[in-house]
Amino acid sequence: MSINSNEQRRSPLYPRRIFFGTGDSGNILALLILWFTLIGASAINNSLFLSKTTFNAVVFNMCILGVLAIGQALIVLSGGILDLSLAVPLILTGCLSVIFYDRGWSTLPLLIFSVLISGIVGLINAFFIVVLKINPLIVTLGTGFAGGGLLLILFDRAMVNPESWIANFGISYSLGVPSAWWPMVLFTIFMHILIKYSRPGRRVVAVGGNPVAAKVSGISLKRYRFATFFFASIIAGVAGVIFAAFTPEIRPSSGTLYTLPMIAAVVLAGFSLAGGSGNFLALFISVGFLSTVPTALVFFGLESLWEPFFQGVILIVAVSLDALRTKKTVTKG
Amino acid sequence: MTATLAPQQLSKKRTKNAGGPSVTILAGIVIISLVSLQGVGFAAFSTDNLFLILNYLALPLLIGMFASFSLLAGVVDLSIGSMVGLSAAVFAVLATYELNLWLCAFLAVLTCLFFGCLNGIAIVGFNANPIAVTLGMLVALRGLARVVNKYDNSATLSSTDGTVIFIDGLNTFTEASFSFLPWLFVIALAFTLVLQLIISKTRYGRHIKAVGGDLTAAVRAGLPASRIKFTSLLISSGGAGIAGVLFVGKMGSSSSTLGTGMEFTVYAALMIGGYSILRGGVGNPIGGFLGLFVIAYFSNYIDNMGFDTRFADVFLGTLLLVIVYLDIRRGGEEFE
Amino acid sequence: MQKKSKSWSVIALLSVVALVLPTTQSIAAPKGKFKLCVALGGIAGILGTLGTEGDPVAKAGAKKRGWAYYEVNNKLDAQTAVKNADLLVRQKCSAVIMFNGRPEVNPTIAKKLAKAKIPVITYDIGQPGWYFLGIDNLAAGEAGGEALGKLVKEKWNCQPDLVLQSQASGAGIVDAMRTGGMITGMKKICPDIPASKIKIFEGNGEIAVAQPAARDILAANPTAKKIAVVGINDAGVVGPALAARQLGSDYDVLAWGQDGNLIAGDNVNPDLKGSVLYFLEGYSAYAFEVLDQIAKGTPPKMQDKATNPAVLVKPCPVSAAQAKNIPIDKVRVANLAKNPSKTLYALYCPK
Amino acid sequence: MASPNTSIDSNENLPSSLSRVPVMEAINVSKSFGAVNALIEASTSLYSGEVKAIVGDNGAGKSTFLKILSGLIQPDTGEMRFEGNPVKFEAPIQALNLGIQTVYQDLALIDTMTATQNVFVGREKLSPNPLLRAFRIVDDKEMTANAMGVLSELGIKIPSLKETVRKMSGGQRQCLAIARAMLFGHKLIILDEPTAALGVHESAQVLTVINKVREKGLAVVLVSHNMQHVFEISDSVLVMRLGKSIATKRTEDSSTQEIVGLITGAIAP
Repeated sequence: MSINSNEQRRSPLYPRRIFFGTGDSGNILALLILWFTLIGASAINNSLFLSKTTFNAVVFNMCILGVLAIGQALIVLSGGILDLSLAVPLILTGCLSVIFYDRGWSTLPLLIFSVLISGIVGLINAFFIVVLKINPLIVTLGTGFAGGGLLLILFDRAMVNPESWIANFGISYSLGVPSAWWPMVLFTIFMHILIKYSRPGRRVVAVGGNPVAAKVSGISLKRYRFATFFFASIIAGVAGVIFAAFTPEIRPSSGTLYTLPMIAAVVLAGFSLAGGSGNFLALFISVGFLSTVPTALVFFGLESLWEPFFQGVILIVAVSLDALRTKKTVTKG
Repeated sequence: MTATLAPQQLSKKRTKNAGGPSVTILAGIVIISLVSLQGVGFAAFSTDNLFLILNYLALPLLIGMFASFSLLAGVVDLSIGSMVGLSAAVFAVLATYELNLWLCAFLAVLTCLFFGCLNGIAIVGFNANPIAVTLGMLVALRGLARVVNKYDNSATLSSTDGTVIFIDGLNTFTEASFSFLPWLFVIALAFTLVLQLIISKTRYGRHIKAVGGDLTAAVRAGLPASRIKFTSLLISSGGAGIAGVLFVGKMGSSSSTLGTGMEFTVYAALMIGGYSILRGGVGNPIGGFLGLFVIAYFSNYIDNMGFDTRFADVFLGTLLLVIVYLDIRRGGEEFE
Repeated sequence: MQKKSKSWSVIALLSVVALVLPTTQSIAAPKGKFKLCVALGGIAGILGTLGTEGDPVAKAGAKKRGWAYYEVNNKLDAQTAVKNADLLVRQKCSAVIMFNGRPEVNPTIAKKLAKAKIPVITYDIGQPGWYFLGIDNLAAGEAGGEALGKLVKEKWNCQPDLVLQSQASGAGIVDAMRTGGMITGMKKICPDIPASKIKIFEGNGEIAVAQPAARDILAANPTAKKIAVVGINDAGVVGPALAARQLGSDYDVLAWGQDGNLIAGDNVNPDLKGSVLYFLEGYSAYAFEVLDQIAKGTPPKMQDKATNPAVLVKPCPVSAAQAKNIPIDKVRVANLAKNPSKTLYALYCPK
Repeated sequence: MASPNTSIDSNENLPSSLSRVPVMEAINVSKSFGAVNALIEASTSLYSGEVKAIVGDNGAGKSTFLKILSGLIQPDTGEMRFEGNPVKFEAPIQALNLGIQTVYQDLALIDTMTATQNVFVGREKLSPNPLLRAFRIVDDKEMTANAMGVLSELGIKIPSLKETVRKMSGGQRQCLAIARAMLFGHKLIILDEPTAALGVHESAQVLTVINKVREKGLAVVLVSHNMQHVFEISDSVLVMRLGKSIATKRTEDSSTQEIVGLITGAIAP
């Protein structure tokens, strides 16, 4: 107990459990209410909103953002603060998969190699963090800058063959929903089970929640830092394959488009930026909600220009309301 | 019960340089000077070149110094870049309606203060996480700036994302210089020195450092922590507002890209200079100035060499890591 | 007061450096040598290769003439463009080729360069007092619009369900002329397309932005299946075309782009029916017409509008079938170097 | 300097032979949080020059009582008296102003600030120069001298007053916190677990300092789990159990067994 309070006090990022204190379920419920309110309002405004096309449009919106957010959430959960460089593995894998395809690689080695090579970005990050002991936020800011520049130099033009399976993956459907949605769904389920029920998963939470206690109880912080940053990059790499499938002309500068939305999704989902708390099911709903906003705006007849404004406002309101609620319960108890 | 000692066990190496990483940065400046000397020649130290460096250091310095209040108080304000853009947009659009310019500037800064106030209410009033709130504000205001820019009344370029409003008086002011010293820079530097005095020598400075350094301890010592945090957020947003107006003077327009990514570059420089965006109470304005200077100096070297600009980001990212690492070697703060 | 003394010693040191080091030396090239300076546009794609990689044509031309050469990059950012203007002045450029996708700061840049008496050639974006070199964006837009209009007439009898107008408002007047021009051109062929069927949205000239935005618009208009797409560039129209493909195979898409970035070479999107090429990468070949006269000391008379240009580049509308014979911009530049007497238009535009 | 024992001539149960008024008195104070009754009609009196230890099991209400004494929270019912006059603390600052200082378990030192800055945080001395004073410029020299004074008075050794306190050992930090309390609390000093988390040597250091504080004639109240320390330093012991103050014993008249028995309920009060 005292360890915890002391930790909280030392960091300005006071860990706050989002919605109703302890329960993840309460958090998920609140997010669901938020999401359904938006859907309901849009449907009342225009009944066409409840169509299969809208559903698919929202699902497509979720595909890349969702996978990236899972990678980011893993970093946040493990106490790595934030990974501002995830755009680098995203683009790297996207470009590599195109290049490997053009060289005639078959699907499996192509996927494995292009994604694994992206993992190097995470290892570099972890090296700076663990060995040189630089704060992750500074490290990933630096590698993000440097990596972005390198990508521009390495890949000025990566064009996806419209006949390729990559391009086809971007427009195909499996089991009635866009195929590109499944990576996100599978990752969500996998991470949820991993974090909730597996020993490595619980240790990730322990490392994030209280590195001191974790270290004292014999968990190797270094190993977990390497692992989480590596896997976050790998996950971003998978998002990169989807990115290539969606974007026949991969432009290195496009990678940064997702940086802020993915952090917003993670924060909205209730992941504490101080590490150690968060739920991947909530993240799924949070991504879904944020992906519904732009579609709903169009139905309300607003220019897409307004989209960032609403996304920002929603984030502020959600975080504030939650904090207010937490504060009240704290003062009571 | 061993908890109180634990954080100390974690970081065995202690801070040796309480004054911030000034020496590390100075070493960096010397290295860049030598590299410039080798690449650009003595012209790298010409008044012409110094003017270039300082002219584009002035406003980021001003923004950084105002924002350093919130960093010190432990409530990082990520929305400053967007506020610069919004203030410029509001100012320029109002100016196209031929309102009094002082009034326009006042309203632009007031707009920023209003959103700074919202930041404050969410962070201080509701106790929400500063990074989350100001990140939301960053996204929201970036969008709002673009929307505002759409309402401009100028007929010259109907479909520009930005608003064109060339104001001679303001432009003359922002471009004025004394020999090779741009006035704006002189003002910003003077402000930095005053700030150094405030932070290190006045009661308010002590209090803001205390609140950022350890909130609980500051509250127990009877400091009005909420008020201090709230004001620091107002100060950082007000500073961004002022800078936005000055940017319009400098550029003759507001542009939807203005301020994009500025929060990251300014905070990266301030972090080089010894501030932390994760915990308050550390860093001092002189260090921040040096951090900003070293970045500006380095970009200038790249500019002068006519390097492929794609390399610039690679160099800058590496520079950030190298300087922070060197500082850690000298006893700067380690992660875990 | 160890801390204090350290800070103050730093200040002292800096002031000494500031006082001792500055000399009146300038960073300019040796006197008497003509110095050509190029301000590149910025991000690749939206502004072609001139975006990031440098301008090999200008560089080679300058080298051939024995001129000094200096290059900066505006990064499609207003603040950077203004900063570069200062840099160009301090570099004592003899002439500047300006490619700035943020026209809102052009008046400021013009003021700075005029004060230093540096002549400027501007690409595609007009500014009073600068030699205009490039295409007439409006004419290029209209040419593309007419070509698309013909397809729409042929295929849908001038009755598309939806016309998506993919803007990149950041490019300012260029965007207004190109995308607006395309609508105008299309209406020349199909005058009866109602305004309600034209949906304008922000695509930023980028697939990753235009695609989701278009997807949402298509979702909001679920009955629209015959989709015509116009936009500021190829990427801006390929994004919406893909969005329609994603939402279902029952969509029929006719997309016509601008700038020809994605129509040349392999891997062309099947929905991209054509584009308008300007051969931006070869602009500098034309620029030397003006530059040579400036270097001789007999600058040509000021022609600073698209309607009264110093050099007018003809837009080259190309259908997807015709584009099969056109290589990508890098190859084109290499071939231009081999045929210095010709222009890219002459080399590649189908007759 | 008077021996610490000579001043102990008062007892809770007997009127003081010197008829001294207690510095602070709590009479039948109660506090509940929701359904939890943290404190039920607890009472105590604190006299200057005396160290009173509060002991009890976890959840006995020690912390709540301490917080009420220091003005951090307000009791629901009951009366608080300061030097005989009833007081009601709305905020901790009122208690501070009366000369009541609290040293919290987690020390309440600010890691990023120097020892002097920590001692004077929230009470910085302004420069005597009226111009500098107008700009709220602080007088570091004077503050360092003051801090040095109180530290040497209490026999505390600290490497440097100008270094950040982050490097200091737990004992040094605790001593510094007590010194700060001493500098501003001229009436009563409240210590929450002052020797927890400290080694044998450091504990001894802290106890010496507490002794010095008592010699200065201040009232000291401390919560501790360590019976050895309680018996080493305190003049009287207040035993709490289940939110009630069940007994007050003179330390010299009591024994560890008795106190432990009272705490656990094995011995009826």
